[in-house]
Amino acid sequence: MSFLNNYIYYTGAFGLILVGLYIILVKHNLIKVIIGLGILDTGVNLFLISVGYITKGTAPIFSRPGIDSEHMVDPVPQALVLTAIVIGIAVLALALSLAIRLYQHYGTLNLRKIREQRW
Amino acid sequence: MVNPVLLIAVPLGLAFAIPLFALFWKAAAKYIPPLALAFNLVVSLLLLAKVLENPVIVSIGGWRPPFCINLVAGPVGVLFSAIIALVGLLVSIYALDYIKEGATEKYHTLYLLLLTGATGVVLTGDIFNLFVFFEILCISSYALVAYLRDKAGIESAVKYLIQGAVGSSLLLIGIGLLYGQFGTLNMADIAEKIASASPISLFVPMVLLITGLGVEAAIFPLNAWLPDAHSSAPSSISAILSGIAIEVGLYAVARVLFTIFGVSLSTTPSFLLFLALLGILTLLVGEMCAFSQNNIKRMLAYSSIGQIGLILFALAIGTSYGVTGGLFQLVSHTLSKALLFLAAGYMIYRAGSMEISALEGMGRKMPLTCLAFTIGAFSLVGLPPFIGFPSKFLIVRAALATKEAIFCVLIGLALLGTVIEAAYFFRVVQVLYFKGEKPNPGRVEAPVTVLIPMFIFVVLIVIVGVYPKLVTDVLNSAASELLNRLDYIRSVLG
Amino acid sequence: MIFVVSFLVFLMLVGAVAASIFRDLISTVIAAALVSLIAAILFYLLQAPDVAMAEAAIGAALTAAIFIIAIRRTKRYEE
Amino acid sequence: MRRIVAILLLIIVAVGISLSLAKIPFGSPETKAGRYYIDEGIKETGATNIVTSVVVNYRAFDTLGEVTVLFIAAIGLGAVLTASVGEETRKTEPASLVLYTGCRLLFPLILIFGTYIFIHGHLSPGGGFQGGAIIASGFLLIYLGCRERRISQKASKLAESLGGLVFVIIGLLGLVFGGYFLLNFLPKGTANALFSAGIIPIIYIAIGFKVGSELASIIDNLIEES
Repeated sequence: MSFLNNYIYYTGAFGLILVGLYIILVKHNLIKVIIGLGILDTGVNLFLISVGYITKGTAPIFSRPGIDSEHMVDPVPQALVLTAIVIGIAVLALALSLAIRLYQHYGTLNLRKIREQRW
Repeated sequence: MVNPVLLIAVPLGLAFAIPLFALFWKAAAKYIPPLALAFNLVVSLLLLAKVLENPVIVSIGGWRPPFCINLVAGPVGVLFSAIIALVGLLVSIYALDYIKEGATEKYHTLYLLLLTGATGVVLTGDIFNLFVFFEILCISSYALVAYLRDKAGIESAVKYLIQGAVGSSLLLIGIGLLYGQFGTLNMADIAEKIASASPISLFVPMVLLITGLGVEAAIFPLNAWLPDAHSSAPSSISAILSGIAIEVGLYAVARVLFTIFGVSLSTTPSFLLFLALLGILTLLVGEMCAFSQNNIKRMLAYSSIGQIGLILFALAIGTSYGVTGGLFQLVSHTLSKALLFLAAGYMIYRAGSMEISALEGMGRKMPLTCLAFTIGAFSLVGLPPFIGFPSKFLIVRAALATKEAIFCVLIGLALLGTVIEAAYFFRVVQVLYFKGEKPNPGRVEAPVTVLIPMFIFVVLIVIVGVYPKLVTDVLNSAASELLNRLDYIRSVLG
Repeated sequence: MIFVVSFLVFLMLVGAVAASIFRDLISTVIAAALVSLIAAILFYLLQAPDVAMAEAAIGAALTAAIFIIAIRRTKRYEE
Repeated sequence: MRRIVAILLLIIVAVGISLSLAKIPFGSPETKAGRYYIDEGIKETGATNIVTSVVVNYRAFDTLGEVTVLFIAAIGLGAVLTASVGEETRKTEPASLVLYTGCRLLFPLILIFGTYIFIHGHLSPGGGFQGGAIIASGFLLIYLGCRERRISQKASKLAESLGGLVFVIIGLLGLVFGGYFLLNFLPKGTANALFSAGIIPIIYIAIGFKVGSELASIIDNLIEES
């Protein structure tokens, strides 16, 4: 129970990171590898947000006057993750455009087959 | 008052404006990068005189340092930004004529942004900001490697992108672990607090950061992408990737190790020894692979790996001599390798092939370009009177000055690498001048915009080679900035 | 509350594993979008509404869309 | 073989990270910078959403880098995918009437919603990135539903460039007026009002336009049959 309380978010985040890395290392299809990169990114983001969480915290927004600021969660990781999400989609979009070109050149997205038939 | 933030803000603004200019005047795009980089060069040189006495610290947004992003323009940062602006300027002049096909406007925008990212990495004093600029550097180089859109270019860009993206995710995890422990992102602030943390909890973030940055710095097990990416990019981009991108990666590794984690000869000698071994391994692997190449650009790319190994080794000696030698070697590699890629680029363009054997008799067809290539090769091997000689000499002296048997053995191996390097470079020079008997080949020299940058590189290589005193002052204070982390912390946090 | 979170995390990990197993890339993308969507809910539960919005709009919706566009221009099944 | 090596590597990563996680207890982090922003944020920046004040004011330099990354991705994608001469284009079927009308009805509403999100970024959750992404999803709908319609490349380029330029120029104005790049030099106003927080709403609006047009042009480039 206390394990769940303390580590459930970390478990989720590192589960995603490990699954993402596994997909990248093992799979041969380029689109799938790119999906793995996306999952890895999500895991890293979830980890960063969990680092900033405070037990029984509230969002760091003073939406009405007189909110208790003592229990606000750390805003810095949230700002970092906003940045990381946008960087993540930028990398994914570029990777997909490369995948489309690669398919036009080789007629396959299987990285192993591509490696065999180059030059 | 010259503000270091101009080094980043002005090129960034100009890069954003390129599509706007291109709406009115199509050719404007290619003149903006030289303009912006010339501006950067002037600002860096103005700053250089000032920072030799005191580092210039500016905060962004006007808040107190630990709570805002700040730029630290110390000797290291300004030295690097000057080199980036200088090499970038010369290569952008070269690209005026060299880049003809494809979406040239996009090429020039990406090129300028790549160099802005590199400048940001060397100037910033905040670890997450370093990550962001690192991403700018990496993502624009992925796109530029694929610029020619041929089979090889796309394939190597994909490889580069996947390895780079995994590296930056690891880097981000490392930053998250550091933030979780210390609650701050300012490098000086982290460095100050790190003394009180237990070594075990620091080891994992350190490994993650080094691995993440090491992908770009091409340290041995992480450099599978490099030969393909450097050889299939356009030659101007190969020059920048070999001459600037890996060096900036290596700078980031050095900054993280020396400043943040406080690795030094007195506290963690075994870790430095491990890095030195890694450096020598990188050197030998790179030089061996370069020796067996028939493709000239792949040969140059593998030789970059070897040089990076040598620089890493010199940095890992950990004495102020060693770090000075490493930085000197870094400068000399940047100048020589950029020159080599530029010269090789035009020879390939004329010969229509990247095979070394196809370059036979080029020495008579393009004498000036070949002369430039030869000077670059001799400098990289370390022959006097070129810049490679004093830098390699300094590294050898630093290794011998440690008076430790292991470093003497390692420097012997490094010299063995240099011999291999000499062998393959002399082979190419021999092919250029003494092979292929053709009675009247007809001289077709490269255009002037290509010759001017190469000429300036040659002049710099010779002048610094003859008077190394010109740069040693800057290099010495840069080395002491890297090694004296307490001064760094004090100057940032006040 | 903690059981709801645990269930969500479990579902998210199942989605990620499913993404690695499916041979049909469209299904893979949908599984990955599910991961992003649950991550957005978790962000909200972790008191990060800004990030939750960004993840839902960018991570789940737009990413899935560009993946599907790219798959349409290449090949749907993994070989 | 490859699988075994991969799993071994992953086990090493997992063990390493869980070792260092012991130092970062969940729920009670060390927050030096975060604490400062929560305590001083409203006074110093005038934005009630502290995340916004961190993103657009305390760490605005990161945000500048981040919009640059997206800009690079949009340009790089264009450079990689620009059709070379001689590539054929495929014809697409028009969408059904219901879909067509529905998309045209929804599109303005989505635009308004996105704009609302980024104008109120300093008061409530949301901001330039989220609003921009919502606007881009509106364009995605147009591409799917009304296939013959295209946003003009020129207009999207203009929005991209101007958005970025406004950001940099505001930063430089801060340098001119107060000696610091990206200084919040405009009056902060009263907290919780729409016109408050100085440069924050202006920058977020610029980011909103920039992100929206960049994501839309990424989708446009990807969807274009070449």
